[in-house]
Amino acid sequence: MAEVRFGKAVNMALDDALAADPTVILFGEDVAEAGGPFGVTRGLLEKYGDRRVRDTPISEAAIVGAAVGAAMSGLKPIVEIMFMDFVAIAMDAMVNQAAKARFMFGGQCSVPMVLRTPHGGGVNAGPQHSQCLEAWFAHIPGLKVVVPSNPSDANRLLRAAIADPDPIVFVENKAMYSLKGEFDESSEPIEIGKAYVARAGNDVTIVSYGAAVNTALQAADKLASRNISVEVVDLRSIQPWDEEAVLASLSRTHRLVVLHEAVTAFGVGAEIVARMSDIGFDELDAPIKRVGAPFMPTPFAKSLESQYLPNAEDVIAAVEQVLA
Amino acid sequence: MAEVRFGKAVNMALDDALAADPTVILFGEDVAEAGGPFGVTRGLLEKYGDRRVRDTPISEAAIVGAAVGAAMSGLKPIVEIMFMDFVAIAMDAMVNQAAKARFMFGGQCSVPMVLRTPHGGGVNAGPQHSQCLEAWFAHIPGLKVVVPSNPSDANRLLRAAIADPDPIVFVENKAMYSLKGEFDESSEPIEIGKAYVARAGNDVTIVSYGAAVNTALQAADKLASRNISVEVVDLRSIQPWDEEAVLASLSRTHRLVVLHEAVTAFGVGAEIVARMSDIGFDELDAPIKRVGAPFMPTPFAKSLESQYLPNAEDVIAAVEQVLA
Amino acid sequence: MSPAKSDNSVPKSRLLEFYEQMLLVREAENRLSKLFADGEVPGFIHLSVGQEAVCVGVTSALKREDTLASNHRGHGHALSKGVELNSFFLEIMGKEEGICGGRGGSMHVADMSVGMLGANGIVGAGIPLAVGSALAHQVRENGAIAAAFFGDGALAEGVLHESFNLAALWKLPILFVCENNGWSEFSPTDRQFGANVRELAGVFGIPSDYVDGDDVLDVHDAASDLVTAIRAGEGPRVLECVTHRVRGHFEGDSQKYRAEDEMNSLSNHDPIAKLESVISKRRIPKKEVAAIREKIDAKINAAVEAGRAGNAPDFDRAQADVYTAVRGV
Amino acid sequence: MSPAKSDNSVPKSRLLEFYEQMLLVREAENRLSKLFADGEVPGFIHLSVGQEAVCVGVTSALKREDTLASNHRGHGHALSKGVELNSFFLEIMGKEEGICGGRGGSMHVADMSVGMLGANGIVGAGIPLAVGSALAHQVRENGAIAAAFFGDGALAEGVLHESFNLAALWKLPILFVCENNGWSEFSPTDRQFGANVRELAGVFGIPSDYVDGDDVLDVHDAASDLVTAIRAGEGPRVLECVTHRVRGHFEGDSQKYRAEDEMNSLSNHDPIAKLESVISKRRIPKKEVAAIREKIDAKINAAVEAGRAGNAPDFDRAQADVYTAVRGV
Ligand SMILES: Cc1ncc(C[n+]2csc(CCOP(=O)(O)OP(=O)(O)O)c2C)c(N)n1
Ligand SMILES: Cc1ncc(C[n+]2csc(CCOP(=O)(O)OP(=O)(O)O)c2C)c(N)n1
Ligand SMILES: [Mg+2]
Ligand SMILES: [Mg+2]
Repeated sequence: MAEVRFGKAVNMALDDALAADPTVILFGEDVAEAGGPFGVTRGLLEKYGDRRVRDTPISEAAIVGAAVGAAMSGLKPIVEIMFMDFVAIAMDAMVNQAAKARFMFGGQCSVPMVLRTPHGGGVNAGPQHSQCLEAWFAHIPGLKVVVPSNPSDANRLLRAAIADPDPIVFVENKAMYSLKGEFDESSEPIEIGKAYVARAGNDVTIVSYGAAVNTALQAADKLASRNISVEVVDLRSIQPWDEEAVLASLSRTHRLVVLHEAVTAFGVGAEIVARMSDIGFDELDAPIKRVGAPFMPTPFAKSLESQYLPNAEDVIAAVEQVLA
Repeated sequence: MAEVRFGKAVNMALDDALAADPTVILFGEDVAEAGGPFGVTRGLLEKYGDRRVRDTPISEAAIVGAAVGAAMSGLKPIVEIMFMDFVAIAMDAMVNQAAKARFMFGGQCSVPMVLRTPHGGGVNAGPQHSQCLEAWFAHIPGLKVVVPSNPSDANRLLRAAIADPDPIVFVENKAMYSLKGEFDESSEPIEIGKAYVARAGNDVTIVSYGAAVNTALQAADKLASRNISVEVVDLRSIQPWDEEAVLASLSRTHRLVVLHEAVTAFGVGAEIVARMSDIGFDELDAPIKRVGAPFMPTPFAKSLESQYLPNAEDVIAAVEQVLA
Repeated sequence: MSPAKSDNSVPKSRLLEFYEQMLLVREAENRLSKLFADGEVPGFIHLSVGQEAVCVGVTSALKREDTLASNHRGHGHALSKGVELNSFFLEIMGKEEGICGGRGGSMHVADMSVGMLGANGIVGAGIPLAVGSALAHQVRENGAIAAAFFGDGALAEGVLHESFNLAALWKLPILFVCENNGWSEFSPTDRQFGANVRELAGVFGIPSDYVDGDDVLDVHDAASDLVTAIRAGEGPRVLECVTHRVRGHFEGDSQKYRAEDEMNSLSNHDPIAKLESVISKRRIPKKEVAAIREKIDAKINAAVEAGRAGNAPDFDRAQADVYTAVRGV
Repeated sequence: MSPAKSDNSVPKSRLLEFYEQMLLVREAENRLSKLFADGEVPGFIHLSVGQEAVCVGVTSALKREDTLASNHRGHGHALSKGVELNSFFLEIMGKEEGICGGRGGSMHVADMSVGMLGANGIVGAGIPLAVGSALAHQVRENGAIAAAFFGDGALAEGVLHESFNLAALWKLPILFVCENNGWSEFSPTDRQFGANVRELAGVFGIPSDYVDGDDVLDVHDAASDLVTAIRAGEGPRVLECVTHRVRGHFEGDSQKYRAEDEMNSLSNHDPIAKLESVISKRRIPKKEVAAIREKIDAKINAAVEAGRAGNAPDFDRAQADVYTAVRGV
């Protein structure tokens, strides 16, 4: 098993999909000649040609709209939005068109497209280049939202996303692109909607997704040295999300912390808590705690951003609270 | 005290603001000559002239962006987006510009603007003209989100919203425009962020906002005949929202139902439940139940839409569950 | 404007075909108007009465496998692209047997089997969908083209401009059809858009044509010429059709904002009357025309009956279509 | 292009003023480049080295009360509009004393006191902000105008087109300045945008001008003429400035995608060298020029020192600025 960087793992999934299926095409700003702003699409133009791998103008609304139309007409487009903050310009195509087409046309068509986009802070990119907006999409019936936490999952989930008949928002944490992880090239795609127990434990469950899973694992490590046994559940996909798996873990540990990098208020964690405090009511020995970003835009300055981003210490504090 | 229609109450608040403050301006699609698609802005062009009351082209991104720029340059713009579904085209201006300007410019400026927009179903307008997307805005630090439930509140909250220095999304339920309610013209603006106990009760609390408050009141009426005493809390504003008031009610009734017209999953109710099941953990005698729209786009057909929209029976069923 | 071919060169069968198609759209909408007034059609409906020459003239230049993305005023686009009449009425009346299961209604009529990618409730949103569809045709090299229908009001939406640019850069096989009826809801479009679609297209290097949108023969000829160029791989084309919205923006709109003169002059522009006069000049027997009228009437009566007989849609079946039924990964 | 006024007609003091301002931008950015490489500036920074004649030429035609909305490459816009140098460095270095409290950094430098409405991280987003600001000037009748600075890449964003239309319809007092440096990140813009900004403006009836953006005197003259018309109430104007991006898209970009020829030719376009040759032709004593250089050097050294001496921003104070401090309703 080789070590592969997160960005490369994404690249390999794209490469495989383009190789396997002539209806897969890829486009976005600077994804072709330049190989992508983070190098993720490097080499694909050379391999698959400029019919299938295209640079686009800076026209987010039109390119995502075009992806929807192409998906309704026999292709499987993968479109990149360079920073998740910029989806603000392309919401109509995803929400009013892609998400609803199958339903509102009576099941006549599917919209097999993937919108790839990086979210998250940690690179001092400031308030307009760091947002985690996945909660917007999770609220929209018809969309699926996938957020991998490591290179292997990125590859295997992206392959599943491309194969999926429905429109998918595939969120990559930009601070992870250069992080390495184990990857077995022969591994299968991962079923979308199934969570994964990233670390087994007995005393408390931490549910998370994306890069924050690694923060949860760090916290679990530190807590282990204090004899606190933490189970970490990686949701992998937040729409649909695997409530059975979370409930199963909660039913063992009876204590739950939900962690994500996005702003806590009205974030993805709220839904998980709302659901677990309902179906898991009798299992809960303590209130569920949420750990996420505070209610402010992502600040630029290093000192501010590092206070802003949820870290292992914040998670440990939450675990202490639910164990108190 | 006179009876006034919801739409007229909004009109009167706009009229007052235009009369009182020369920096208030109003623009949007068909708001001037035609008096607005729902007649809400009727007469304002005639009274305040075409400098201050303007029809715009169908350019949602630019007109909301222009409202932000105008608000940064000494005006108090009120901009209308004809259906809330169309904000999908104007998210950048609200989220990346208006919401962040004060913070990211170090507190140098405020962005005193109001975006008025109608949400909600009940008129068979179908999947792209019925959505309740307020959860998107509530998740964004820097925005405030106000949703009145009756004509008097619409007037008094809108006056507060226009006077407020920060960007506000003011959501009107389109099915309510022609509904009448009591209105005292001498009433004061309502402080944004404070909830209101619309009906006092002892057995269970229903928290809601917007038109759904009336559904809650209907349910409460019916339950009263069964000797179940329901307290209805009208949030009035969902960002900020009055968690003290909700907690206070919960501490009396120990049972909570959260109701809104929006899709339940990842909706506003999730945050309320998440927060209450944390800070109200010891007060809860039963899991909190949420009532909202199911996870599907708003369907067109009458029969489908009426099953889709949460109604008093759904609320009663939830109340029965929390009392069981 | 391309020089109009002499009406005499058009075969009689073609004239009657156009006539029948326009009449179908007209009478279907007249009936919808009535059903709406009677409460048998819920929601909002936007009629294209007076604009029938555009949809018929353009779609008659397209093939079945060509795709079309429409807007809120899409009944004519749907019917002339080949959506079956009964399932069309069933849809707009909100029935399970409707082409979209009653979930979309008038603003969302679609039929993938005839390349109708949907009416659209979001002004301008169909345009990039058509661009994407054209991209699919180009990549798949299937010889098909896409068409985007939009109104003059949509010209102010930025996505139109983005779409023109993208289509031109990628030389996509797409026909942009602007139905310029002078109105955008309750406002004359010249108070909303200061440019002209053909000049705008010109800036992107997209050739265009301009026709009297009341004349189905002119529309058809112009569309055919543009389609030929598009199919030959020459890239996108724009067709501006000047036309007239007879009814209100939506049913129920009393149109008080339109001058009496304008309202009175509308009948001079009636595309069906225009074609009738061509037909009568060609001495086509009145009874052939009458037969067509009867046929259409009968079809529409039948469709209305079918619509009435349809069932209320099933909620669970609707919800099951939010996502595609799961397949293994 | 307006006929360039003879350089001799420009007073010496003006020449030296332009020189000083351009040098300020250049040297500030050169220093930022170094600070970035040394890890003293975090995040992304986009330098406008080579483009200084545009910001200086245009802002020198504006008044302090005029407003300006900028883009991601906004250092020059900020400094030449009058943002104080120390607080500029403090901001980009992420300090509490920065003009924006260290919360925005390079991509969000703003200073309301000089009408600088902010650099902007969203391509195209500053354009409607400037339109709104112009609307405010028009409604308030304060005699001020707004300016929007954007790159050639931004031409593909729909909101630009919407903004042109709105500004033209409402005859707003706004100057649209397109800094055409031929590149949009790592792609030549001619592969991204098939039109031309002046033709596009023309479609909306917006008069425009075109200048060599390396020549500060030309830029200033053209901008002044347009500003005069705008202030006279004639509505919007567009100024296209052809210029050259010397550095990478952002610092750290090795520009491997640019041809060697192009890279080699960049020095021929240097706006500062151009103005120096005018200055030397006018026989302005070398030591006056040297004095300016020294002055700028000293200012920048001082600003860097100030930046280093600044404090890490206070988290609670930052969070307190998400909303305006509460007032009674
Ligand atoms: C994005 C968006 N904005 C506004 C509307 C409301 N609206 C529906 S139709 C229309 C006018 C469209 O005019 P035009 O494109 O000329 O089409 P016509 O109605 O004349 O056929 C407007 C403003 C909408 N549906 N979508
Ligand atoms: C909406 C949006 N899309 C994409 C980007 C990424 N991006 C930043 S600058 C840029 C290129 C801009 O080119 P241009 O406008 O010519 O300005 P220049 O960098 O040449 O000064 C792109 C694509 C962005 N910041 N915002
Ligand atoms: Mg029109
Ligand atoms: Mg450029």
